[in-house]
Amino acid sequence: MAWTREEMAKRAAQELVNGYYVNLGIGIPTLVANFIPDSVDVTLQSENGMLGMGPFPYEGEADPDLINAGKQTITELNRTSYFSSADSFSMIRGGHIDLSILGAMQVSEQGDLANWMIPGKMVKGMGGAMDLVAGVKKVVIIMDHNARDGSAKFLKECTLPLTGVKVVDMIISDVGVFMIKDDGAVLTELAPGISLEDVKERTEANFKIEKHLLTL
Amino acid sequence: MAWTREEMAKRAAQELVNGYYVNLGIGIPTLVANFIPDSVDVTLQSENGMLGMGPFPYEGEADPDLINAGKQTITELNRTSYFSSADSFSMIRGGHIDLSILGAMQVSEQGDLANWMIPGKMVKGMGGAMDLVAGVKKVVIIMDHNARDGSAKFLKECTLPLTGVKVVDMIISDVGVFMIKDDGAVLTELAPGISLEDVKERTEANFKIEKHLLTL
Amino acid sequence: MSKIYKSAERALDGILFDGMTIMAGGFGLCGIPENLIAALRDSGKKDITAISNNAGVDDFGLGMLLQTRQIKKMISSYVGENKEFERQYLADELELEFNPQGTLAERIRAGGPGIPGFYTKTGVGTLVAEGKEHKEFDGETYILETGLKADVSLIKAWKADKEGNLIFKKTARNFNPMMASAGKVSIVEVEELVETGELDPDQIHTPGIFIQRIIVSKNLEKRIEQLTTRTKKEGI
Amino acid sequence: MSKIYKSAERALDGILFDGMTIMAGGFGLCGIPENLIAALRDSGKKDITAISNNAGVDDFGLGMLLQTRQIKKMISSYVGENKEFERQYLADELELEFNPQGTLAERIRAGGPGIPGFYTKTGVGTLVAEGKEHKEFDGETYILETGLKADVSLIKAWKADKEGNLIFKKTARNFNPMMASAGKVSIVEVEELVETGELDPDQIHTPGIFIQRIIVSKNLEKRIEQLTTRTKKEGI
Repeated sequence: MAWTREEMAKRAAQELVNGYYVNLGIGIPTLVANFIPDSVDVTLQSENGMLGMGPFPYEGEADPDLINAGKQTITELNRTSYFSSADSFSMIRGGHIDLSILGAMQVSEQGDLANWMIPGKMVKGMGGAMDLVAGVKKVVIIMDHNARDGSAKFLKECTLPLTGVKVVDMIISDVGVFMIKDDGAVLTELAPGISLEDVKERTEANFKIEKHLLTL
Repeated sequence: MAWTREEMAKRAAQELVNGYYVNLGIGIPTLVANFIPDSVDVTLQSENGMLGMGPFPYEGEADPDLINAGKQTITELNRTSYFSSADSFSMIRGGHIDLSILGAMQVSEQGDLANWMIPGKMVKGMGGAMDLVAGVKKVVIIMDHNARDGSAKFLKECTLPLTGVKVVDMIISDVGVFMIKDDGAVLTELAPGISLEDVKERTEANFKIEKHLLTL
Repeated sequence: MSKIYKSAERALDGILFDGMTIMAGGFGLCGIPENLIAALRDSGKKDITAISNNAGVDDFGLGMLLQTRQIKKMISSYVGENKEFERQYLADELELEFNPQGTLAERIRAGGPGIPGFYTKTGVGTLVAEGKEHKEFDGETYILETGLKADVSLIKAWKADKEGNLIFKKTARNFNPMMASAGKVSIVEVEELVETGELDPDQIHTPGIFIQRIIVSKNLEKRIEQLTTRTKKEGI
Repeated sequence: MSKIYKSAERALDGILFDGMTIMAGGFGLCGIPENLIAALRDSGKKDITAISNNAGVDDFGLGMLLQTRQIKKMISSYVGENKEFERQYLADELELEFNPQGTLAERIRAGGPGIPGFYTKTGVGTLVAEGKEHKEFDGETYILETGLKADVSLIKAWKADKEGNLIFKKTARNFNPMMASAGKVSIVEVEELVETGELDPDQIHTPGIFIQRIIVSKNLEKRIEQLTTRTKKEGI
């Protein structure tokens, strides 16, 4: 019973700390906003120029001048401020954002990330992803552990063009959680019903296993 | 009868063109504001973060939060905007200011300017002068033609440390007006009562003489 | 010396040429200069290099200039929403330069103060870094990116006064302020033109010095790209 | 997680150390963090590198830290108003690095987005360019200047809300917004602290993300350096 997307998002929400400024990527990372514990007060940044992102508007109340980086209509909060794209990336590249949660096509055991381009296919562009991984203090990846064809996405080396080198701190996939540290990757959690053997089989990257998982 | 300071400022005011954005340096250049013709609408920029500088406040109405680059209390106008020092120098260095009028210790015949430092004396700093001469479209110098000891200030080469290289477009001194072009300096006006011989004697720089002055 | 023009067409008169570089504000379809883009299309000028975070959709925003084949090259960070774009690109009819969004924003911002180049760590070790100068500062590697300027910048603001002082609204601000500073000629279209003096001088986002021409928008569509809502029942 | 501190002294607690680099906002005596500078003086921390456009006057602003010999080095653009400064400098007791004002503003601005270096034409061919890398862009020569960061930035704003969103007033804005972004810890003193939500989100000069600690100023002197006025008779 691997984790569902919602369960991955819920696990990622545990990384949120009171007072954090957080940027959530498009796709599954967006779901994390639904699982922020009431006791944790975080401020969501949207790289198109907004700090303090609120929920979707009520029907009939959408404002075309108020969207998030996924181009979805949203709302503002009491604490909201608006600013230019340059100021937005001052926050992002300058290390002022505490946490970014992003999707991935591939991650390497050194923390390299590939999530923007498949050679030979139409490329839509990297948007703000390269800036986020270059500047944000902690980068958490949420991804399916394997591609649709079953191939590994957590690899010794990425084969796709990179978004950033040694930028990923943590991977939350449907099989469990990996921390990526200077001396390599460590499997720290298993999704319920997933065995160490399952993970080893489905992973190309080298990784250590945290002690308490060995005694399961 | 060389020009007085007020007369130099008045002559400099003739360089103002309708619609210009203008930065006036500290000292004599500040006087230029008093001679702007009614028919000419210019906007004065103050590099500490203001566009649309108004006159001095009435007695009792000075606001400590509203000063110019000379640290004098001033007022705002209808058109005024305030901004940061970085945005201010975006205007200045980015070529958005049409005209700057500055003082000088020395100017060379190539248009080099020295106006911030005398070796061996306490140096107060260049303030915004180096940025102004590097970025503003047209730089006009107002200065006494000679130093107090009678030595020339318009020279073949500056002997003092430079503020900028080939940056001066025009000099208005008490003896007349010089234009500095790519192929050298040209004397274009004489103050009343000043002869060509006077100017030659008091100037070290090489300069041509505009035709109509030769027939005086 | 009025900066105010009666129409987008007149505001573009005399400053357009084939092969020119333009910047157009907006993020997705939010905060785009709709009238000015339409007038640029109607001008028929071609071989344009267009600097804009996105490329509009097929029939709106810069997509309109793609349909008419007026754009030779796009400098953008993300172009996902445009099928005609994809077709022209895959057919080698369109040049495309992808910049990371923050790099693009900073390159445009650098145009204003005349900064020709700056170093950033964004993109180090990726395709973006290829062919660019690398330099170490304090033991970390950065790449050199260049500043961008435009022959004409097309800006969308909420309000302007007659001096060209601008105020933007919510996330429609995005790339507009930097592009206003980086244009040799910057033209703004606004929803509301007010008398000089009506805007609070502490609250002006773009001072009038950066704006050469002003028009009032007509028939703004303000199309929403992805309408996402919740029902009252759902609560927060 | 409140950012609000009861006094300047408490706001500086735990983040000061000998040999630290500080930035202090202000132009002349306009927009300076009076309370925070006084508290820094009272802390007794020494060998400070102070980045500020000016050095205050003898008994006010950063001049107070010069009197107590707490400053080892100043990075400024103009220091004309301070006799003790002059004395220490001429006696070789104080290091001084002059930057052109626009270069200083841009170096501090670069600190916010983590830009370690940028090119400018300001100062080319002058003493300022000595020892700096020169580079040509489009046939023109520029010099490399580096970004600046501070261990602690001392900021003065007009209003803050409890999130640290800031609004500055008139020309008291000056270097304050860039310094707020360039400080590892940025502390602001404000004339008025309002509830979150009272400030218009379109009109916030510095978003709260850049501000870690907030105090309300006490006994602001707001000294005027050069009082210049006209009499009603004079007209304009």
